[in-house]
Amino acid sequence: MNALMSYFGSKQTPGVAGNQLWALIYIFIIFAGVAVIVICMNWLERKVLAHFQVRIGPMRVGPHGLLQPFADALKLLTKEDIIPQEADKVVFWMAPVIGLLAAFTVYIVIPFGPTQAVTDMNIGILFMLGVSSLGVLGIVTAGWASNSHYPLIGALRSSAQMVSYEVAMGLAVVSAILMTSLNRDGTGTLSMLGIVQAQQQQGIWFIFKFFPLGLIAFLIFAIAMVAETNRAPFDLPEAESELTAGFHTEYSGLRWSLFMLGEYAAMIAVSAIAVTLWLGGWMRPFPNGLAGAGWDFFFALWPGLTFIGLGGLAFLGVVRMPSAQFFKIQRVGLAIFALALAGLGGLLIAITIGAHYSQRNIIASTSAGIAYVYWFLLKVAVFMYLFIWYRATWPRYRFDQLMKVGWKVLLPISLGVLIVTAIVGMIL
Amino acid sequence: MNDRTDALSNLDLETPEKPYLDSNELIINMGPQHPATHGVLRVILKLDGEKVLGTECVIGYLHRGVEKIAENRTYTMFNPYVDRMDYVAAVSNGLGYCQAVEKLLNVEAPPRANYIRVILTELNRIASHQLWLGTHALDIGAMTPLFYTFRDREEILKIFEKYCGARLTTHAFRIGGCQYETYAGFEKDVKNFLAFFPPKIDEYEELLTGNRIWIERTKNVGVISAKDAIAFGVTGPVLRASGVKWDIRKAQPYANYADFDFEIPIGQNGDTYDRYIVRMIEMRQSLRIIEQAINGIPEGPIMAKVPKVIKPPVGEIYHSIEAPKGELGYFIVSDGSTQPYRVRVRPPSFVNLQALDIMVRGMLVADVVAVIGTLDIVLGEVDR
Amino acid sequence: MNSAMAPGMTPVATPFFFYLLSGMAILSGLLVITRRNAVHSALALIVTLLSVSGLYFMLYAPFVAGVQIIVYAGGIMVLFLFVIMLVNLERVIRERQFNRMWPVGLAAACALLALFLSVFEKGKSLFDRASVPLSDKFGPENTQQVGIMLYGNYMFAFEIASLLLLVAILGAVIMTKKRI
Amino acid sequence: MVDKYKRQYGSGLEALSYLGQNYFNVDRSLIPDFLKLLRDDEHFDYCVDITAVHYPKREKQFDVFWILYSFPRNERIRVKTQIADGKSLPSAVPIWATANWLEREVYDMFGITFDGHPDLKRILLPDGWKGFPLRKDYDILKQDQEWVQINLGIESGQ
Repeated sequence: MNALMSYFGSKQTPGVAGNQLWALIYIFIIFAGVAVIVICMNWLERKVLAHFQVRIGPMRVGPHGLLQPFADALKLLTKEDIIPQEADKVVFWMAPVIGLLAAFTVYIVIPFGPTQAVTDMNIGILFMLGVSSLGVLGIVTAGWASNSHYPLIGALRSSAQMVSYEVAMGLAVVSAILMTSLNRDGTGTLSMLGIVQAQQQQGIWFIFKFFPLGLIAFLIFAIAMVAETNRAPFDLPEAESELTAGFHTEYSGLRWSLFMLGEYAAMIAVSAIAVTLWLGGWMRPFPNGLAGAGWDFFFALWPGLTFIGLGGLAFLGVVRMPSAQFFKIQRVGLAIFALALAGLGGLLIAITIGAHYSQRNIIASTSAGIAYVYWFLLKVAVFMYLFIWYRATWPRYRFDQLMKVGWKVLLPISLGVLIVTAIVGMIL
Repeated sequence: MNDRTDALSNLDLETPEKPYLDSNELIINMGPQHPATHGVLRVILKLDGEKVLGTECVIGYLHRGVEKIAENRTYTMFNPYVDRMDYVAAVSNGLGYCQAVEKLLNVEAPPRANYIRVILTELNRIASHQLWLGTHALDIGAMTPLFYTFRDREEILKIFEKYCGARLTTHAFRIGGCQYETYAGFEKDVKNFLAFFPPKIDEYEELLTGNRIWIERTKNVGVISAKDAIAFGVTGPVLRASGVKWDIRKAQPYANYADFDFEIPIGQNGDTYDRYIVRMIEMRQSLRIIEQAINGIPEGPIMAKVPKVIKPPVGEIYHSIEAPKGELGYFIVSDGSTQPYRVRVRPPSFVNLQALDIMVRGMLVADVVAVIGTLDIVLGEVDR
Repeated sequence: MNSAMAPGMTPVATPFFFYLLSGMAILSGLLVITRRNAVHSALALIVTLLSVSGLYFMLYAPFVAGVQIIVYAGGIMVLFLFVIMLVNLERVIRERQFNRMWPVGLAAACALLALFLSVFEKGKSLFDRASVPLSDKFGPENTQQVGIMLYGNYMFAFEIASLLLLVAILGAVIMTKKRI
Repeated sequence: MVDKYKRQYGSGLEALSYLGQNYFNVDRSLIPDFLKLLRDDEHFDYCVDITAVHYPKREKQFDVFWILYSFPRNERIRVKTQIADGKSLPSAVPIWATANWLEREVYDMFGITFDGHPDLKRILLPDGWKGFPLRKDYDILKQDQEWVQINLGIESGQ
């Protein structure tokens, strides 16, 4: 109980503070949360993509197809598990697990807030890059273990692609890390928390630092991260029209869904890196420009208002649904969903208002934590939307063009940005 | 089935000088079930890493013996079968067959019938190009154009459905003219489509024409020179993209194409991008033809005087039209009976597909997909 | 800014994790040399490298641990796998696993072990065996210390090494690419 | 043009016309040379189609057709020759690359072999198939039952 309560008001992440109970709670929350977000992403991607393409997307399972991802998950879990006869069984079994482990392990250093992370590491960003680079092992072994040509080509493509883009990605990250050292005592940090705090101290998101240097580095990272996660237009390892399904051609059911889970978890993870490094992490917009208790309160209201807004949207869906008897169950379901969303929003607002007027530690830190996590996730959500947008708009690169972009365009630019950032940093 | 090993043993393609690392050539089987082969085409690729050293097409999975069926049916009974060859351009197939038999009988379709034929055939050309565009873009990785083109293709299919009751295998024409008079509102529907469609082409072009990735994926991909194109008998937009200004509608006009004013787009490089541009312009030119035809459509009969039982005199005839995919020819031999002695179909897809090998040698796997898409093959027609 | 050695941090079950990680490293190291399938060996090697990286973490050397993961496990091993997948494995599997030279190899391994042991015995007096964390001797931040060491004391050696690597890269490019 | 060739080849060549379409009926012995001449001297550079017709009652059972087109002249022409069953024809692949598949199809459907063809094998039917379906003595319901049973694992394809 002591450990439980001592966290509130603590100035450190549970891992650093040695609060193992809360560290475990966070690990659990993150695991469950990422799984839920991935499921929601699934629905959202299908829906958004459908509307890009003059379709309406899933509509049958639940109101507006809201239960579709759950139906999908159920289907995947109950599907026959096929292992090809000629496959290397052990490696075939291990491959999705490797990918998933790599994708989930990085979450322990992602700072959703100043104390809302499992732990903080001295080498946080290095650790993230390192562990996420292990994800390629899952793909490579999956392609090899399937013992089939399409997966093998997919695996070869993906290993070459991910190793290549890691270089440009790493250099872009280094230029952001360089910016953290532009403080009074001149020491930078690799810690994820430290990077956000550096932006806080310098009073600027790194994307705007030394304009346009920060922006260029950010854009390089934003391109490389799409390539790293094998998403369109860099989805060559699983290019449907060329390699049927690339490295996971031979996978089905649960194992296949593990790959999908890993892919989406990796997407969220790289977006989180981008948000942390360039977009001020958990900070709300204009923490310095619009400072003061009033503004704080205004921005603290946002999470609750967002959920109430979502509830309102869902309620609009109820109103617009045809009045036939057939839709009755759907209407009731959607109305309950709308109420739940609005209720959640109301709860959040209540906590915010409570924190504004009450001095109790637990409420204040909960409210602050909600705001941090909200802003962080909102920024990540923008990237998620971009991922879908790219997919709807662009054709796929060819392999040699992909390599050309990686080595001949992104790498020199990122090196140049790094050098110029260093010089500018030294002069100022 | 041992025809896989047979096919591989015949694949004697020269190997480039030995690389430093002794890595094997990869032989992969694209199809017959594969998302990008537009049906049941099987391409055996011999690869060095991602580079294509050679290809071998295995076709015939959809072979139904159309030419044999023709010998056992009367001229009239065979007419609906031709719709099943190039099933995305059924109207063109029907036109070619009907005109070939009319030539053999030495009858002319009346002018009104010719106008209806031209309108429907050109609409079908647009529909066929739309389907090509959607699937081709999907092969290259752009998902969205597929849905746009299918949405707009629907408008054409609606007109077909209203005219003859079928959407895909239309069987719109009969030997000697057309079976059906235009329905009430046909003119309005076609005119609506003429107004509706040009902005949609702009929409497709907005997504693709200037798109950097699209240009990189299609420029200098699957190049075929005019000389090679002629040697390989390639026809249609593929030939025109190589710079040969040849279109049967202009060169040897059939129906009443000679009455209309339209242009033949040609390309310069003979690459995938040029073929894309040529087809896009062709859609606009088809609209021009339809506009002239719908405004000039005369009154009158729609059926020439054709005997109830069609018994052409002994002889042989070759007639070809410009189908959306190229030269579609019918070679009919008559022995004076009610059944054709021999019907030979000269399918454009079949002949164009043959050029796949020289177009993709030395390119990458992804280009094979792009080139198959750009050849615009329909397996129903390749295999017949 | 917090570091991994912040005062509040208390290591949990250190001996357990030490034996777990070193056991894993040794076991998978054995697998590396006994597996017939080269891909299995490579995967076992990755486990070894990751276990060693875990040991580095326990030694409060997070930077080395991170670099171990990113360079060896994430980079080099992927390239290893890349190459292994391309060569013909069937022939390798049919070949004998150990050739006639294995007694010599064993002898060499034993000699190396003896060398290590003797260095360890002789050098005991050089190292302080008190249980202070290694990093406390150099300062609070291991990563910063590595940076200062590399770019301060060993600047020249570092630059020589990087030049050597550059030459190696150029050589590799020229050897493999016939036409640049 | 016609006169010139008539003089050159004499009775081996007949120039005919039906319904406005011109064709040559040439002797089997003239075949590769005459086609080559047509391409080189008369610019019939596009081989539209190669096909055959089967007349089981005749002594020379097959009519083989080459349908040619000339871009500069904008003219179509047919070359026709007769050969007996079991006899072969020289391949036109060296003259027009497109002849490759077209000749394979003729071989596949009629069993006419072409000498010098780089890869003469079945194209539409499976490799092991017996019989040539477009011959008149091949019934429309006939199938290679043995092939169907072995490769498809069913009693009959009908």
